Amino acid sequence: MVTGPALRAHVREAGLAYLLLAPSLVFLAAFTYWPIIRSVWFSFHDVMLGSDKIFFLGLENYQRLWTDALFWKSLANTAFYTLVTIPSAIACALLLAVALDSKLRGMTFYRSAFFYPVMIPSVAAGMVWVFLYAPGYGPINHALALFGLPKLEWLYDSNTAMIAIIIMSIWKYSGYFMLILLAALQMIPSDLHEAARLDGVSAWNRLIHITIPLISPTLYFVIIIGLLHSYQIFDYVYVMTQGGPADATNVLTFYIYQNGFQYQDIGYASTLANVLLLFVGGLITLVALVFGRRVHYLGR
Amino acid sequence: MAEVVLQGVSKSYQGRPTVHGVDLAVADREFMVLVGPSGCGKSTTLRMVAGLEEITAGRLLIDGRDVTHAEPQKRDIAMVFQSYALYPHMTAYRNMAFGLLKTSKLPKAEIDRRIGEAAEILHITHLLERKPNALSGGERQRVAIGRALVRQPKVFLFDEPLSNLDAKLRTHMRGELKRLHKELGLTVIYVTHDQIEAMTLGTRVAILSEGRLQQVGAPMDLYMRPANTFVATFIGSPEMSLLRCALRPNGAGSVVHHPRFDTHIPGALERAEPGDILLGVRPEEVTLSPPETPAMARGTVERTELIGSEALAEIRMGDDRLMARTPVMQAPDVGAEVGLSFDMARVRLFDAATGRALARL
Amino acid sequence: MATLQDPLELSAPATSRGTLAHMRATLRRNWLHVLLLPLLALWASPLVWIVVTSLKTRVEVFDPNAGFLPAIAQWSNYPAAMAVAPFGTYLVNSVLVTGGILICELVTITLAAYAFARLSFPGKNILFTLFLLQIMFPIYATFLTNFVTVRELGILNSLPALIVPFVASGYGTFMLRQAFRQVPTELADAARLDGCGHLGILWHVYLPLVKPTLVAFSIIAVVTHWNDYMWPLLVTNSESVRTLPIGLGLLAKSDSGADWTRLMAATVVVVSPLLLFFVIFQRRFVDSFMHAGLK
Amino acid sequence: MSVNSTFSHISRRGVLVGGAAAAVAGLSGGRAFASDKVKLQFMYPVGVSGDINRLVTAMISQFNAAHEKIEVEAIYAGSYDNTEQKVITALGVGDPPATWLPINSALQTFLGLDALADITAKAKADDIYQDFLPGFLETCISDGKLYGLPFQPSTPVLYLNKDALKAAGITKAPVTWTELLDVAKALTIRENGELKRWGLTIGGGWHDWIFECYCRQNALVPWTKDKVLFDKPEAVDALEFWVKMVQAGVMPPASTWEGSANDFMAGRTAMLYHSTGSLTNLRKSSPFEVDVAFMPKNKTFGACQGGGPIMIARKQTDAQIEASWTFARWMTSTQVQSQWSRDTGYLAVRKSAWETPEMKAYLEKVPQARVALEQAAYAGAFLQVPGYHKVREYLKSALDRTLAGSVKPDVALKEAADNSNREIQRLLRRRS
Repeated sequence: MVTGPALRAHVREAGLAYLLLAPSLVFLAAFTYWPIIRSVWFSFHDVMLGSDKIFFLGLENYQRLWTDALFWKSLANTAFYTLVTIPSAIACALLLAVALDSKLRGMTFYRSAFFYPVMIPSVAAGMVWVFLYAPGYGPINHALALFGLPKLEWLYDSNTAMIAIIIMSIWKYSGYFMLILLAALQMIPSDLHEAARLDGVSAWNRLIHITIPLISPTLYFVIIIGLLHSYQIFDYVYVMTQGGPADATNVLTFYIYQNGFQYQDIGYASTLANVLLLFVGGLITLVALVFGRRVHYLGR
Repeated sequence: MAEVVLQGVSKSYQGRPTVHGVDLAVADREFMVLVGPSGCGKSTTLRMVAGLEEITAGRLLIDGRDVTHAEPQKRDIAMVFQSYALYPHMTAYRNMAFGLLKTSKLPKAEIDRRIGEAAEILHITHLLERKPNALSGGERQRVAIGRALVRQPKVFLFDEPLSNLDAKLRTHMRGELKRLHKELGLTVIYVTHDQIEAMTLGTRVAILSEGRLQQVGAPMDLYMRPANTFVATFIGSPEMSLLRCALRPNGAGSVVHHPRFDTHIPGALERAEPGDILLGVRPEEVTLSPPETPAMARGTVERTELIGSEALAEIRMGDDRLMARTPVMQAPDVGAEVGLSFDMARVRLFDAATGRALARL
Repeated sequence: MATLQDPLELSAPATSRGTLAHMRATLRRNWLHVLLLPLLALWASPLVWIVVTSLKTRVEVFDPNAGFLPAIAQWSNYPAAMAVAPFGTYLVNSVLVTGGILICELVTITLAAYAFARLSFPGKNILFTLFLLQIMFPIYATFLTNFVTVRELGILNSLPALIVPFVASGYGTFMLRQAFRQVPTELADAARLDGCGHLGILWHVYLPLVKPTLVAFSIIAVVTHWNDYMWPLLVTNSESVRTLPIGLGLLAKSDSGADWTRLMAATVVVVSPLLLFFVIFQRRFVDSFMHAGLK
Repeated sequence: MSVNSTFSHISRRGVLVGGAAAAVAGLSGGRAFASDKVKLQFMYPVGVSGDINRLVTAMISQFNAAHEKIEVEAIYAGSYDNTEQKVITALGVGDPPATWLPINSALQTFLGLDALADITAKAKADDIYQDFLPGFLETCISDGKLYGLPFQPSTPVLYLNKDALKAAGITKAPVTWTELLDVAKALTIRENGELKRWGLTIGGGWHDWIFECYCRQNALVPWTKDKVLFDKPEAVDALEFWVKMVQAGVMPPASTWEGSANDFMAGRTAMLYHSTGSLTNLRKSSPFEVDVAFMPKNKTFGACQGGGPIMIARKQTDAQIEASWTFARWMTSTQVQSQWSRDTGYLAVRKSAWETPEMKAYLEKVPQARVALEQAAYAGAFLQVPGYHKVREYLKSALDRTLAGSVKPDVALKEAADNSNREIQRLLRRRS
């Protein structure tokens, strides 16, 4: 079937591919796979940060997960954060992108203004939002009062603390998603929109039936990178709430950090990291299965 | 001298064959058109010639040199793509110069000269500093052709280059291409799905279907003497009507029997034994007459259609339908009964089972 | 906050001469502004607050009776913030580390993404999943092992230690592969006929065409590594190899409540190279997004 | 061996002579060439102000200039947590710094890692046991052995918005829990049912630390070195008092450490439990006069310490330990402590430091600073149990959930105690 020169060409192509992958793989092996392998190994042991004594535990660390209420809570918090933040941030970004995909005056200014939060260090951003959320004198509550809405305790209340962090995440990351979506919007041939407009299709229906299907590959892409960016929540939790109040904002990444670095319990932290890996991996697979097959590739 | 020879060139993807042993010789300065419906393997064949696809089996010779497995840039060819494939980030000039810079060590002055010359021929001198997105479709087309021209390759390959243009521009560009071919003496292999384009452009046309070469020949040859029913119906618009008939030998000739008529064909046929055949009649080979005059057969006019100075009439004859071409003034009324006569010297006979043409000896 | 609303005047059509119809037309033309400006105020307010606070006295920050703006702009907060650490050295290091990471990443992800997007080879899917693992595994779970590795490499407490763990990027590879796949294959074919090998195609065709993605990735990579705190803190000891966020941490990680005025001044200092860069090049960034020209 | 007591006076010559003597004494076997400097690393956190970085750097250069055989490298390591993590990570690869400055609660953690040099003998040969304030020194003692020199202790104190007190007609800070509740009620302001100002806020994030103070005010030290006693009635009673304050609507059920300091400065709360380390910041940033008081007592006054000692690594050469000791000793000397305390707001660890003329002048000017010192007489170490980080999390979670009203105090504390003790047992088992 594949013989002679054709086979040689295949081999050459594969060889080139491995050559191109080699630089990445070397560094991934050293700084990602090796830690992951060690993490799997650690998860079967009692390993303590700072100590060279290691004891075999078998599956005990994994059994601990079952009875560790805080683990389940942090898993639920992580899921809640991810499932709320990503759709909201993307919806927000999409609306912004659609609004900014025009030749209106001052568009570049708007773009910068919506994009800049991406560049603020998480630490500083977290601190600022602690102030913005302050129940008494914080501007957010002032604004709520202005519209006659009830004031909230935000970060001080276990019911609203996570919401507060989610709102801040949307502020911080919509701009980034917006820029990517904007690039995709610019590639939609304008005649499609014009045709639909002539047919009397409303703006909303144009968005739903034309824009979104056409940029679906990019949307899909943004969902994936949104999933990956949801790791950033660690920074906010670390700065703003340290997981509190009453563990309402304790998410898996933070819990891993706590176990590994504060409690020195490397074995358990590794176990948690492995679980998180499976969790995110599963989520990405899910997204890939649900959306990946349905996306329309422009002109193909 | 530039001659391209395909010897049993085949292609399979993951074991599934898509092109079956194409044998084709393209002579120097010939304008060879590969035509066929979409998915027939014509583009794949062209891409194999270009070196963009591996040739799974067979040989490819350009100027007698075996280039079956040569890298594309070593084949001394240039190609114009359907979407033009102009580099969006380069000016028209850069687009044209890029290949020269990569493959040749030509001095800058020579490159300039070649591009200037090509631009003049193509009337794009004023566009050279523009980027593709500032060019219209026709202009992009010219730049794409210019990019091929400046390479001065042995063979030009065109992959449906006109299909993205509007009808008027397409006709114009067709003329341009013809002019270029003649003036510059190019050797061209040209892929299209449009038979009119094929007929007007090609010095010879190769028709492909389902990965097999059906027939190669000069356009009129194909038109007049299609090798099989596929070619017969593919070439010509409106297409040739095929009437199912029975063939009976009769003396020096044969009798073609149709439920509505019998007719005699003079001279010997490739096949003498009786059996089912298809009678191929082109619209212009049918003469319509008023019902009262004598005719070969009779039918009912189903539909008429004006096309400029002529009219087409669709006529029902029992279960068969056939198209006839008539002067506008003589176009029959719909529903009318008409008499039909065929130009029996020109009609073709096909084996009903294999679709192959029965040669008249 | 109210002062933020001022830009609304831009779109306010209200002149007494204007007829109702005229006003309506203006409104129709500018309704997007009407929609966007409040949103803009919302988005920009944290930045405004950062800048304003950086110019206040400590007392003014929380005094409910003090105005929104400082009575007298306290520019001295800036030198005072800069005095807590050698910010000059930190700045140079931040530029070196971030630049180093970015360059390395761009090289590795370009090569890898091309292989994933355009070459066929055995094990492609498995390898691609392996690349994604990097992003899915929490970074804090790698610190301990990587600390040991970096130490064994003998580069603890040096700039390379801040760079090496981030040389490969699954994230960037994923992003770029996606972009490469959107480049029409005919362009690559054309380049092959023009005499390009794989690397030539990559360099002359693919890279120029995915510039928007490269820019988007670069932004996020630069911001991420520019603001990295924990890893640099862990593997560096000397002032001479430390980066800006560690200086920021000096002001932020107070057990006694943040040192607001100086923290915000330092934040402005740390962020402004990025913001400045963005503002200056934003037209080009956005242009590169708009004229991607993949049609 | 003896260390010259002229160390405590920073006369340049004295220090030079002393330093040389120490270095020579420390270097056995005639390797005392001038170029043979003992190199030490000192990892420290920055707790109260970014300026600490500059201050420490200046102190270190001063020390290095005065000790030609020793070269200390000061390494800023982030917060207390970051510092501890950095040190422990380095310990894990067998390469710890010579000295570091953790929070005192980490004592058992480091002992568990067998990381600390026992400096009892050196201290006994010196004036440490005489001149250090015993409450502070106690935080570095385990099983009668000394493992560090207190350097920058702090305790929680009660901060008061003097203007608010005056406006409410209150002249004197509350002294007992009952008074505290009354004053808090008087200071709370609500308009149309909407809260304008809390009477009292307990700084979140470290409220477990303040809770231990409450336990101590109920005459309970809620831990021993191998177990916690959160479920004792005294502790439950303390938490019930907190719940009472929350239910009375005078105290928010939750806050954060940063946020509560902001709240105080912004007038959102009239009283605040926060660290003495925050004094300078609160005093300088508040648009009103700030007063400082003892934490009110119940059965007794009680407090416990935050802040940290300088610890010395065990796994190093005798010369290095000796040099480390010289360094720690210098950092806790009278003059240095007097200066450090005035610069940062931390409490000076030596009695003699409080008697220096500079300090006396300072106390004249900032009388609030004395309160913490006086309260320190009632202070003990904070939660020195193995795995204290996790224990703190259990306790904080219990406190949060109780104040949020989702669980009863005794149930929450019992659960926290059980979880904590299980964790401690796990670590102890591991150790043996």
